[in-house]
Amino acid sequence: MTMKRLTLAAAVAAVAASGAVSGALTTAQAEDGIYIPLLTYRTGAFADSGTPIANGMSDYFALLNARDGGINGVKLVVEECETGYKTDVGVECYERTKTKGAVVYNPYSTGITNAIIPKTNGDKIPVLSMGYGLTPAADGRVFPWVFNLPTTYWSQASVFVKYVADQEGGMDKLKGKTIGLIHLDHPYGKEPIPTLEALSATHGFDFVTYPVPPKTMQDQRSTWEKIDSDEPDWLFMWGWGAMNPTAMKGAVDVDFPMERFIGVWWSGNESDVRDAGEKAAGYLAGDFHGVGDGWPLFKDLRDQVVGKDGSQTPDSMVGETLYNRGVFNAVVVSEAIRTAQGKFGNRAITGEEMRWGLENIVLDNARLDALGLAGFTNPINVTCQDHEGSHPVYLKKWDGAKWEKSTEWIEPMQDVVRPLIEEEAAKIAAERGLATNNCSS
Amino acid sequence: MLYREAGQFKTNYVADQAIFPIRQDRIGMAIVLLFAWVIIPAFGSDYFLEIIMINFLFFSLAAIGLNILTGYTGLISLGTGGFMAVGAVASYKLAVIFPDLSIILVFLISGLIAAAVGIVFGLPSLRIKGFYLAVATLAAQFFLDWLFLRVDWFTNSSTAIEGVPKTVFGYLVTGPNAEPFAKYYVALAFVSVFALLAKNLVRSAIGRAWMAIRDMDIAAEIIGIRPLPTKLLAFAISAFYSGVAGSLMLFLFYDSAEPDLFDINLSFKVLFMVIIGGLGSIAGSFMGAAFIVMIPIILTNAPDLLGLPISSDLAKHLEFMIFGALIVFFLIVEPNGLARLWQIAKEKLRLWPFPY
Amino acid sequence: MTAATLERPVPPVQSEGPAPAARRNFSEELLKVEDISLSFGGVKALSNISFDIRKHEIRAIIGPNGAGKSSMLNVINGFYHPQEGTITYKGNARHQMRPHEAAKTGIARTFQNIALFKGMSTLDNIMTGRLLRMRRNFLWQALYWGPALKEELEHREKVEAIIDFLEIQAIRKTPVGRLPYGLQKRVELGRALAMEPELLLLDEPMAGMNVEEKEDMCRFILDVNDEFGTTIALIEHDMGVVMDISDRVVVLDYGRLLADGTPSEVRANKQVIDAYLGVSHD
Amino acid sequence: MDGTSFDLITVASTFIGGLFVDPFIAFYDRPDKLIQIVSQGLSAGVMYSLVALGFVVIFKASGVFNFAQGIMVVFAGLTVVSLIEIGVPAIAAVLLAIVVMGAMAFAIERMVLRPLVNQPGIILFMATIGLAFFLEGFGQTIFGADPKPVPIDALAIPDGKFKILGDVFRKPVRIYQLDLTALIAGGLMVAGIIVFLNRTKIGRALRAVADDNQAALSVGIPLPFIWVVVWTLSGLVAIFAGVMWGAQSQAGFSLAVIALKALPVLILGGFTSVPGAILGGMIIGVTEKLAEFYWRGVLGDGVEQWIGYVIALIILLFRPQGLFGEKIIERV
Repeated sequence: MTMKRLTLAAAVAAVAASGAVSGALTTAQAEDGIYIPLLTYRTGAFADSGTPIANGMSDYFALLNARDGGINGVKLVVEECETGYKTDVGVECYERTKTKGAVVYNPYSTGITNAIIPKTNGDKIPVLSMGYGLTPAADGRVFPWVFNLPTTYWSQASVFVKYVADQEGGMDKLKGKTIGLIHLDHPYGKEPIPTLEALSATHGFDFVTYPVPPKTMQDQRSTWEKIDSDEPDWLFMWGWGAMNPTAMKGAVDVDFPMERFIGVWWSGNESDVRDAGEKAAGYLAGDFHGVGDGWPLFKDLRDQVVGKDGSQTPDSMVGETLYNRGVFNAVVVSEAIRTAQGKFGNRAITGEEMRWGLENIVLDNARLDALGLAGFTNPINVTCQDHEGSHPVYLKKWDGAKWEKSTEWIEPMQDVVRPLIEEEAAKIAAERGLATNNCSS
Repeated sequence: MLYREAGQFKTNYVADQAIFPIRQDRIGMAIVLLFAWVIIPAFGSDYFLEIIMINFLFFSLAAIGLNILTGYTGLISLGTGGFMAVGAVASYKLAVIFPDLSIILVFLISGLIAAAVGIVFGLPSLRIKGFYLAVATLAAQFFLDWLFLRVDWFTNSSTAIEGVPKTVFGYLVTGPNAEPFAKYYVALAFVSVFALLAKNLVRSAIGRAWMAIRDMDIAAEIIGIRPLPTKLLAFAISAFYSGVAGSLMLFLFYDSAEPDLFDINLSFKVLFMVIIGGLGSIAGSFMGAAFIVMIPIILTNAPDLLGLPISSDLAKHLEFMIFGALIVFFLIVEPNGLARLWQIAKEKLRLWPFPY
Repeated sequence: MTAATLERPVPPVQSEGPAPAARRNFSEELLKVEDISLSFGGVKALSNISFDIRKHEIRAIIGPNGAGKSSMLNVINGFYHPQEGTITYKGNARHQMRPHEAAKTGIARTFQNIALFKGMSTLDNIMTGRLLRMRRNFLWQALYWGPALKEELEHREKVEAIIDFLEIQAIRKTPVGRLPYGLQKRVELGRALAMEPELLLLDEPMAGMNVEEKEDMCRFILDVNDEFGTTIALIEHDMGVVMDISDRVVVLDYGRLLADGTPSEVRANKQVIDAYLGVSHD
Repeated sequence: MDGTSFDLITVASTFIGGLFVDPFIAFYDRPDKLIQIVSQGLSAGVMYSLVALGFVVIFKASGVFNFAQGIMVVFAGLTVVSLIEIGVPAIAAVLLAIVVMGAMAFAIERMVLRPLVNQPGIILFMATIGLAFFLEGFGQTIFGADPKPVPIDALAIPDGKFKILGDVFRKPVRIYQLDLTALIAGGLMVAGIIVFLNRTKIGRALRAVADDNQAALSVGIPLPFIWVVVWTLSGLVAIFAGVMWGAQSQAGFSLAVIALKALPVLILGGFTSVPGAILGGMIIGVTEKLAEFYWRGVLGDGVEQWIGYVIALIILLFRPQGLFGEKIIERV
């Protein structure tokens, strides 16, 4: 009976605590500084991919605070909210942090991005889904609050097709070829399908999909048997988390030629291919930023952040693809803040001001050089219509131990991709009753 | 406050059959309703209304639905998430195909569609019992998961289904731009009405038939209860509740969701609510929902509030551990759930200040 | 016991005189089983059993443990399906029937091991006996209003009458799981009575009871039989009780019919005596 | 109108043909593929069987439907992998893992099972779900959330493949050494368990408990001891399953979900039958891979996610007690 009484007391206490929590949650504000919530996932099935990104982002912000005292003297207040790649948890994080003066969201999950996008119009906080999320959101006229710079899945898919055509000896040689797509069976993995379907119609290649259910992504035997049976000439991959290394194993199992296997930039981390090692040599992956630690910025990170209190980054992770992407993401955020401050004053900016900052971001070669990232990425130039900003993608090749740049920057087929984006954006606008900004002002 | 029923005599069966025969319970209920309908929307923050209360409300509805099936009829189901998905997808399709259809009707028809699906997946319950049935209901979960992911028609070929903006009496109640308190009122209205209906069902003939099947199916059949229709009705009503809960979840909470959200973990979540709250108790469904909705939020935020320097991933791991341990702890302390604890407390109060 | 008990006729238990078996005459057949054989995977539970139950009588089925008595009741109310034989009920040959269908035709029963609905109160348990007679569909019930409430109250009154009859007013709202054994048996009888059956099957209604409880139970059985004219078939081990209250007795042994007749006839039957004393038949 | 009905017939016949005719044409066209898929199904089946076996051992002896079995597989696998990672020799790592699983069994018996003794099955079932949550958090705290590659070299698991029948068919059939290892070692393990159950004193005691708790108590077998033994035993199976399963991709927490695939195996084979778990695993493994591969044209991808349940349900309709369960005679 004492136990029961105790439990009852505990239950009452829990109810009281919940009241206190909800009270505290809504009153807590970022006192002074720019509040940047990071929706991260260091847990769950996708932790393998989520951790380096989270480390890269928080390390760069920590560096700005430590080295420069923030941005233009305004401190950055960074708070991680663990989502575990789960959409409902992500939405909870969003709702909880938005009242604290969040200036931008980086959800790192297409599911969470999709769930947040409808809320942005009302909340007036921009979403920066860098190289992921809803591709049609690149149409800034329909999605003023969403930025998916520097490039999108659809652009990338067209780049892959261009590369394939190049290898086969010209666009006309695509006819009769088969391109397969092994993808996570999830909004993210399905993103490139419309583009590839459109291209398959215009260029006459066969397009076959091989969906991998997220829950059983570590068991891809059936999928690879299908690939082995269909014998596609080329295989693209849209994978994430543990799906990637498993797919590498599957490709090795069925002797799929690695040099005809191209992964999205989310399937191109070192941890994805390291297990397969030599056997995966020749595998290609797209990317939109540099790999490795050969830039001055990484020296700063090593000197001032990595290994210090508050950083969870092991030294070996610096320079890895996804770590670098996290850093790049943080660079874009901070540069947008800097841009916004240039117009609105050196203070803690608001979400609306951040939106302006993202739309007018200056990230050219000179600026990259100043940041210690010369040549790290293609210059970004966002406009009101085009929230993609840059577009080109390059391919890198796994040589068995490390990534090597394999191609120059390849321009996507803008003539195909952009109309698709606008068409789909218009369809969504009609379905959801969204206003369209004509970007004339 | 004294909790006594002495002196409250029932002079007819109508009074004795009332939903709350004891005066203090009626007063208590009135206070709860006052809070729910007036005080919370008046003073609650947007975060509280949107994240905590709306979540709590639609989960309560789902928990009531599952409680009808598992708590009252004794059929363990792990397919709740699937039925919620049916409700969500159906409401999205209805709202898109019939733009003029009232959102209230959209929710109700979605519930009916879920009920029909529930009947289909309830059919094995005639021959399969206990854990075999529980595992069989997983078939519903996995099949529906697959169906909505694979067949583009359900999602209009997009990757997510959306809560379409809709109005009630000219007031925007769904979609991303609706005010939180408007959404809250829609959820509250549904939950208030359907909780009452559920309570009525379980204290009527059909409720007794369900409990008879639960307590001893053979004896139930021998007193004339036809097992299959009775069980199927439980499946149908349970799925109806789950379906409505699913559409509320989409329209009032997510606004945009991939069908993948309604996965097996959702089924487990609702099952936890029912067990923790108390099998065979409508009030318990509410308590369980409150508990399961609040615990992760408290646990996620506790380190922050207490000023503990815990990294977010460790906090998440600890949350899992504490959540699991709490469930085991609750089951050990009171397998009949929070509702039973509440009842014990009331019984004590009735006797107070005497120990017996 | 209350004063009410004393006003009722004292049941003829433990009497030494001739059994009151021949006190009434029955001619109309209610149920007839012919050549019933039942086996489970090669094990014969019943073989070639034939007997009848006549309207308004109290018919006892006796026999040693494992004689097939409960199986016989299970056959009658459709729970087991015999491989051979016919059952004629109210003049019509009955085909394979599920228990709930049997219930619809007016057959109610109690169980050897109490089969109450443990999670429900006494009142609710007995109310379940009215389910077959409740006509409002679940939509009305969900409203709990108008016709549904009216119906609920009508049946509540019927059930309250049974509660009064069985003198269990005080435990009306107690969950049956908490009741002592004897009271549970009584509630179970109440549930069967609530069905207003034509044929009431009682499986060891007095097993495990003390003398006083047995007296009460006998009285209830006789009253039911007298007042409502319900036909009763009962299995009982207490020979005294059987001889006192039953009109005719069927004796089963190892799934075979050993004897059939009035209590006195059966008591005199050589085979019955052997069976009960365990004499070998060779 | 005629057009529509004609379309309907075409669609229906394509559909039915796709389900029941096309696969056989495909069998004939590419027999190598058929052999390949069946062998793949068998190897998947071995894995399902192993997880199901862990369930069965526990259910048989204690009536507990252990939902935490999946996470135990992950936990056990990660224990071995992590120990090897920090430099413990492979054999020692496996032995240590057995000790860990034993300690876990002991702790579970003390803290979960004993306080819940005599509770209805659903309560124990829920408790094991709670346990699964706890172990997931606990495991992630200890091992980290990242999946880890299984050091197959250290564990001396062969990783190559044989290509056979290359001269007969268009393409050779691949037989993976990993699968063969799993098959042989799994067979040995099952044999070991059967011998343990039938030939040893503890094993016989376990079976006595399975038949009747009370009876077992009366012959002086301490029930808590039995429970620790069965949970350790199922932990042992979990170590093996975790390592073998991890070797196919990586040892990580998402494997726990794949373990759910063992559930249709259970309803098919019966909750208490060891041979049922084995044969059920094979049946589900092979049919699901066949359906996934050959019904792709009509049903699309991902059929294997649910087809196992459908197979199990169909069989249950005819045999409600599962393939190997004993026929239940209901008594009142």
